[in-house]
Amino acid sequence: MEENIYRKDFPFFSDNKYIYLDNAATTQRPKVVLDAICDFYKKSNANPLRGLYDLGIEATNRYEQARERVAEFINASDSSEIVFTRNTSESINLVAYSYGLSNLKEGDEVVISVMEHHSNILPWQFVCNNTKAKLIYLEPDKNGVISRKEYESKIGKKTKIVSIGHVSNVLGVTNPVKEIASYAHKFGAVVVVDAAQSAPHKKIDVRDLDADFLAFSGHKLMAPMGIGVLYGKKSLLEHMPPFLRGGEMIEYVTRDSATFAEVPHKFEAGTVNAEGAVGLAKAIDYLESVGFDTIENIENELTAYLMDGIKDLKYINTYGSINPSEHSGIVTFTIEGVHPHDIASILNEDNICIRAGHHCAQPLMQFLKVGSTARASIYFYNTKKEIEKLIYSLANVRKVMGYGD
Amino acid sequence: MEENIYRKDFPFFSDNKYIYLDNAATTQRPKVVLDAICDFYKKSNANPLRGLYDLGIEATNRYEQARERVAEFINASDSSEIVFTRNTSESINLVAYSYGLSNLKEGDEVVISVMEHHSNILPWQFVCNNTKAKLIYLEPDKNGVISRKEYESKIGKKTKIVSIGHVSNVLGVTNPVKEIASYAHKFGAVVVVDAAQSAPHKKIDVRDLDADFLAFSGHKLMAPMGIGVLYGKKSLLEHMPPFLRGGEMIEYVTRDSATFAEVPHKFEAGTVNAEGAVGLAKAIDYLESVGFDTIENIENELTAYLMDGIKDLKYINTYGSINPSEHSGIVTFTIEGVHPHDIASILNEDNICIRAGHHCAQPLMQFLKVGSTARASIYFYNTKKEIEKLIYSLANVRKVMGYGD
Amino acid sequence: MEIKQFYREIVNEHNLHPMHKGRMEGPDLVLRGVNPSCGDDIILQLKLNGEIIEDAMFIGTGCAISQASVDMMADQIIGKTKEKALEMAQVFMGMIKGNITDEAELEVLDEAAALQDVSHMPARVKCAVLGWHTMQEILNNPEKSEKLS
Amino acid sequence: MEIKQFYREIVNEHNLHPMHKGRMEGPDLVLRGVNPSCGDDIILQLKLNGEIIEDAMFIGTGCAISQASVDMMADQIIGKTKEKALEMAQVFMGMIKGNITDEAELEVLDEAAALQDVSHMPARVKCAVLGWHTMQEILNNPEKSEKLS
Ligand SMILES: Cc1ncc(COP(=O)(O)O)c(C=O)c1O
Ligand SMILES: Cc1ncc(COP(=O)(O)O)c(C=O)c1O
Repeated sequence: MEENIYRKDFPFFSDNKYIYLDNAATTQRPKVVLDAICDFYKKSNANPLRGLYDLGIEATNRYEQARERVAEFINASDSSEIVFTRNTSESINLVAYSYGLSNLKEGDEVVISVMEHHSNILPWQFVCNNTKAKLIYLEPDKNGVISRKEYESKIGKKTKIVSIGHVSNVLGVTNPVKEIASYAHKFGAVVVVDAAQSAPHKKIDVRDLDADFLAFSGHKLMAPMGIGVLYGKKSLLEHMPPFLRGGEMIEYVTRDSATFAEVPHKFEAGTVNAEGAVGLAKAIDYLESVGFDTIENIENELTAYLMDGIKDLKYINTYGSINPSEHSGIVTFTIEGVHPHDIASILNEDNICIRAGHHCAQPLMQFLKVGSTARASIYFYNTKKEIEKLIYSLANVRKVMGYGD
Repeated sequence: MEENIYRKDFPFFSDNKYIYLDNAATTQRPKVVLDAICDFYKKSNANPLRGLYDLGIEATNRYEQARERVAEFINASDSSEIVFTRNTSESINLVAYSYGLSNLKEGDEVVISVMEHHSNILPWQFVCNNTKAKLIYLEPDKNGVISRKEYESKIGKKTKIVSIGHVSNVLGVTNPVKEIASYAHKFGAVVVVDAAQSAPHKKIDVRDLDADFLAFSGHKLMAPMGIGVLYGKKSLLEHMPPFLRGGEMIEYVTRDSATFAEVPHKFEAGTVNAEGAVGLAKAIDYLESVGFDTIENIENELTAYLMDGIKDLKYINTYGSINPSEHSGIVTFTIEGVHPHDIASILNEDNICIRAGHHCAQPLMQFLKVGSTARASIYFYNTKKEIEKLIYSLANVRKVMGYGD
Repeated sequence: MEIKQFYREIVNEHNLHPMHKGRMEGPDLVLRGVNPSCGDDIILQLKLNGEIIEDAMFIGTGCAISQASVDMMADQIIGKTKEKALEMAQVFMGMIKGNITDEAELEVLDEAAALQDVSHMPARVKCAVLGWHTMQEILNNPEKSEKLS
Repeated sequence: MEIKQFYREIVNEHNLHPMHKGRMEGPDLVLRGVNPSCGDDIILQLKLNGEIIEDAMFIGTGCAISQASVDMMADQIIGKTKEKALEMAQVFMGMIKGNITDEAELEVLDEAAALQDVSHMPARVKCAVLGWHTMQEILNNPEKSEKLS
């Protein structure tokens, strides 16, 4: 592989020493996104959706155009199906509070999987506790695959909500969300897709998936922090009560009651994060200019290189598929006799940034019977040289820790 | 007054034609804040509170230092009393959902005022609807003042929560929140202060006010959009259930249950907005370098100039105090025979940005018996020349609308 | 046209001296139309004779653009068939949203075409279309007709 | 000291060959200490003779730094009074947080002072102090003592 041609687009890489391999946690931002932020504040800054003056209209337009850009990105039918939130976690909480609390009752079931991120577990624990619905877990097989038999045995007449991660942030595996959605819809359940780890890596088509709700975070695909997305089918959003209340999400307010604005504004209380939306739209432009094909190619090549490079180190165990192209750039591993935190500290001395811990997926850790794991997560701006250094450092960890090999 | 020495700090003013007088809606951002955003992404960008590597620690430190800066800014005892949110609206919703829903019951009373922003009305309507508590309104006198007699007659043994705006975004009046808090505390009520319009203009001291909760928005004091603050007394925050759930706000998660992190992290679900926090800390630095004395002086001088300049136009009615220094830079007015939206459109042609409408305060509009009003809101970077132009334009509005004068 | 000029030459006349403002005796169709965000609030009243709109009046309050627009509309639809009025509404909406700019096409609007400038004032689009939108609603859904109170 | 060197020269010995790891017969005080974010999880067991800590042992799992630190701690507190052990804990915490750097002051820690480098590894502070923190807890609140299961 040649020198990576995308790195120069990122100020982050221009003068620091880090080998950044924690891309599943958050990504770096290209200059075009930082420029878009500054440009917004310099030229179009006013409170969107409020001012009647030209500057206010301009702010509103840039904000609403960002919404259209997002709709196009995930192939939503209409931009009113895009609600801006802070992040994936808030998006899922919104569905849990607004749809979940008002549609679940004792005897109903919510189905999630053991490999969910806490952000797709805790909101459902909360809703189930409050409504006395039952929380059911799909279990993957030892390769991390949720089989057809598994989901067909757990989804049924009592199922009201299925909420499932598109790509696992630990195993990197892609779940069969389209098939699960189609099966769940037979029973009238609504399907929530946690796309936090898929949106940065592969084309999302909400209509093809037939997702009822879908959530992702801007910061995981090079957009600013503080902006996230909730897609929801219009017919569902329209019948849901608001979640946060205040500001311009209303029609009329009297002392005792209020009527609410149309979707999506009904769900966006208070001053919106126009900077974040504008930055997200620009990040999507940038991402699509690179192209998902290129992204997947680079990631798969680097992932293969990494998995191949550590294959001979018998004391390293990796999780998930043995096929590198089924990892979305995520390689989670443990080293026998070495705690993942010690791995991270040792790699840190070589300026390599990897994640160690439970990755906000404690039930999956319990399922895998490990306390914690280490994780290297690759994005298209990483290079073969960086992976080489990672392999080299990993090959030395046990020696540093006092083992013979 | 000399040329304003602060304008050069703002890229916004460098090459546009606008006279921006909608500062109560959102403010412009100084270059130092934009630089802080870019600097964060260039040098310290990782997911805070997660990575063990140096870059992750650096991101965490910058985020937590921002929290300390905010604590100092409002004189909180401890930085753990500062929860980062998106904006004032979310801060108040957090209190309503987490404290309100779990502490109110039928027969209890929540006291707010008629001049509240929707963001400090709708969450309480919601909580009261859900708990069957009663929502009680304090009424100002015709000058916009909530008298001691008024609040002493409405706050009492049944009062569990008093939520009150520090400065009204329509009248500009400062409410006696310290006195109200002291009275409400006699009955054991908790006091929530909506400081969205005060924090940009005057020193806030949560301990002096003895506020139990206090909320404000970064974007109204020159920080990025997408970051807000909820201050809460530690003893209260600690006993409240979480609001949004997911990510690093936990201690342990099993399939059926979870235990939560300490405050403030318990209330910050998912990836935090470190950019916003860092930008907010820098905005506070900048704001304090200007100084509240200077800010109040400039605002009062310009407000006086404006009120004086329109005094002779008998068809213009202003609202709130007749004393310009009791306006926090906000001048709300109507012109007889001209709808506020037409005023805004006409001023827009002169590149003057003012707000027209209900200002997210419909109950106050009903109280004032107006459908909507126009509002010019001043910040310290405005100039006498700008106000002059505003006065000139206002003096022409009725002529444009076909009236003789 | 500049905005001030637009007020002076087009809006003011209808706003200050509306020809069709007032309460109608025995209207056939009545509908309230509201723009929550601006506070424009009108009640449109129509008298029908078969397919023909025999008279149109409005009451209510709002900004000058909303008031002038509904007054101009009333002026134009009186004597037209319901079908023609709906066709005009289509053209008017298209004009205000900037989708129809062809003068020949706009001719059907007659004087109401003078509001074309609103297409450059995005914040005021809702004001300009309120009357036309209310008319569409009530002609298409006569069962929604209200009582004048 | 560099981190790798720090592991090699200080941590590994105690991590790979702990001297005080194991289940104690008839302990007087037992407390579990946990760092949720890392998964460090130890059970500290103390045997007392009046004011004197006669023996200290631990079981559990965790990262090398947490394991080495608690092993070093046990080594240092055996034979000391409870008061002395608490004083040492104070000094240790101060050292790790970077507040105490004076060598003379650190002398009381003896070999445990070798963990000073952790003060430059902010992510690992919790690991290093887990054992000492657990000891403080149980000496200050003996009523919290648990049963060894
Ligand atoms: C008094 C007051 N409270 C609350 C808010 C809501 O702030 P935000 O829109 O940032 O949530 C505002 C501003 O819009 C305000 O002026
Ligand atoms: C699969 C998955 N879901 C949800 C989240 C939560 O995203 P955020 O922290 O942006 O809310 C993450 C990332 O942390 C994730 O990997």
